[in-house]
Amino acid sequence: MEVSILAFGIAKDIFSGPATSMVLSRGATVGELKAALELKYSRLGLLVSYMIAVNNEYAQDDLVISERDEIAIIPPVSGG
Amino acid sequence: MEVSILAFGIAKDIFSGPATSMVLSRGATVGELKAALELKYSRLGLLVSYMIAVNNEYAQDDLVISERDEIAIIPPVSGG
Amino acid sequence: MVEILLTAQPIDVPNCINEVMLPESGGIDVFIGTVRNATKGKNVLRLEFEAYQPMAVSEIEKIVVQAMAQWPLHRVVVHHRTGVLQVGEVAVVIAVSAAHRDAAFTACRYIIDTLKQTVPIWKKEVFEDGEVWVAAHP
Amino acid sequence: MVEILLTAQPIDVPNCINEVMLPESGGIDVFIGTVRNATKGKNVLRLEFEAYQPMAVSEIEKIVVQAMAQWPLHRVVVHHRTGVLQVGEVAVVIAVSAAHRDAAFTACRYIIDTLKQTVPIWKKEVFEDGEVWVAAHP
Repeated sequence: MEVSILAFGIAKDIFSGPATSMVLSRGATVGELKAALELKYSRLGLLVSYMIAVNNEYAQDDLVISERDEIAIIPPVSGG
Repeated sequence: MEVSILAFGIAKDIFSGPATSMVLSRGATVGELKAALELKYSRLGLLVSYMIAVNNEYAQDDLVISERDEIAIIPPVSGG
Repeated sequence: MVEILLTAQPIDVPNCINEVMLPESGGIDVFIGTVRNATKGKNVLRLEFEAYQPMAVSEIEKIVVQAMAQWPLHRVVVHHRTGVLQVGEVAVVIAVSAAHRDAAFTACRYIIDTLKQTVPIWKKEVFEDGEVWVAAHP
Repeated sequence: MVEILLTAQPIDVPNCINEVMLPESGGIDVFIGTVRNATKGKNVLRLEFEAYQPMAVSEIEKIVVQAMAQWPLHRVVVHHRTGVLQVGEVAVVIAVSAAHRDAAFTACRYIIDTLKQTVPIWKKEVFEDGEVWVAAHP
């Protein structure tokens, strides 16, 4: 399956755009998505940390992703 | 010597006015003033506490009073 | 750097805030004390504040000086009303600016807490069936 | 009771304060975060805030709900800017009212502290010689 990942902040620079797409095996987890992203975008590993949000909620690594999910990469936040 | 004592808040009710005057021996202290006031105005003893200010500063009991001092009775404050 | 005002006129809250906002300030904390419509379940009709003016200003100054010695503050504004206040009116505003929020929050809290303990200002609560000087009796 | 706004327009601070002032509120605490003119000694020309809008609003809602569960609050207003901000502009306002000041202070501090940790909003600082996404790198 192909999933689209929204990017914000420094992740937009890393992806060279406001979103990227990844091909994952059906039933892939957030942890597997992160591993795939880090393989494709080595600069992700230079961040202090980052999270994945699925349908506007922070997601744990074991969450299973579906094609219909809204997925976003959340680099360290700095609002306020 | 005769000293005038400014009153605020509930002390105005106790003195029935914005000030009272007391005759004290020369060299009297704040502690002696308080004792004399409490003798004259027994309702003072019903307050949670009160302080004496001399020339706009809180005064300790051993401070010696002079006739030229601005003296005030400070019942429990409740600003803010 | 510091502005202290005891006033019988309504307090201008936006003006107090503008006074403390500097280009180098990143964090501003503002405390606003207003006249509540009830105390311990009894309806309050209005409040009356009386101040020993020169001493009240000098005691507020002391508190602000102590706060500025303890925390890296930029500006401090303290405005306190006197006279008769209706429910909802602003009785006190304390605005504090600093480079970072921690100093602003901590100092603002210190100033209002200490003001309530040491500054010679008295509040009379007027109820439907009487009035009372707050804090006077046990 | 709760108003949360992410906006590209300037924040109206007096309006935020008016929203939380109720007749039963005695204590109001307001935090205002503004754009500082310097970070670690370097001049800041301007800031840019980017938000993941729906998630940012929902994360702020969670924080406010947690605060209202912990402290007896009356009203909470959180307004946060997005887009390009000049030095001195207001980036965030958090206004909290309660019957007594302790709840207002504590909850206001909790909300800004938690917002800075969990809400998906990102700040880019623009200097004379470059720009940087804050907090991204060690």
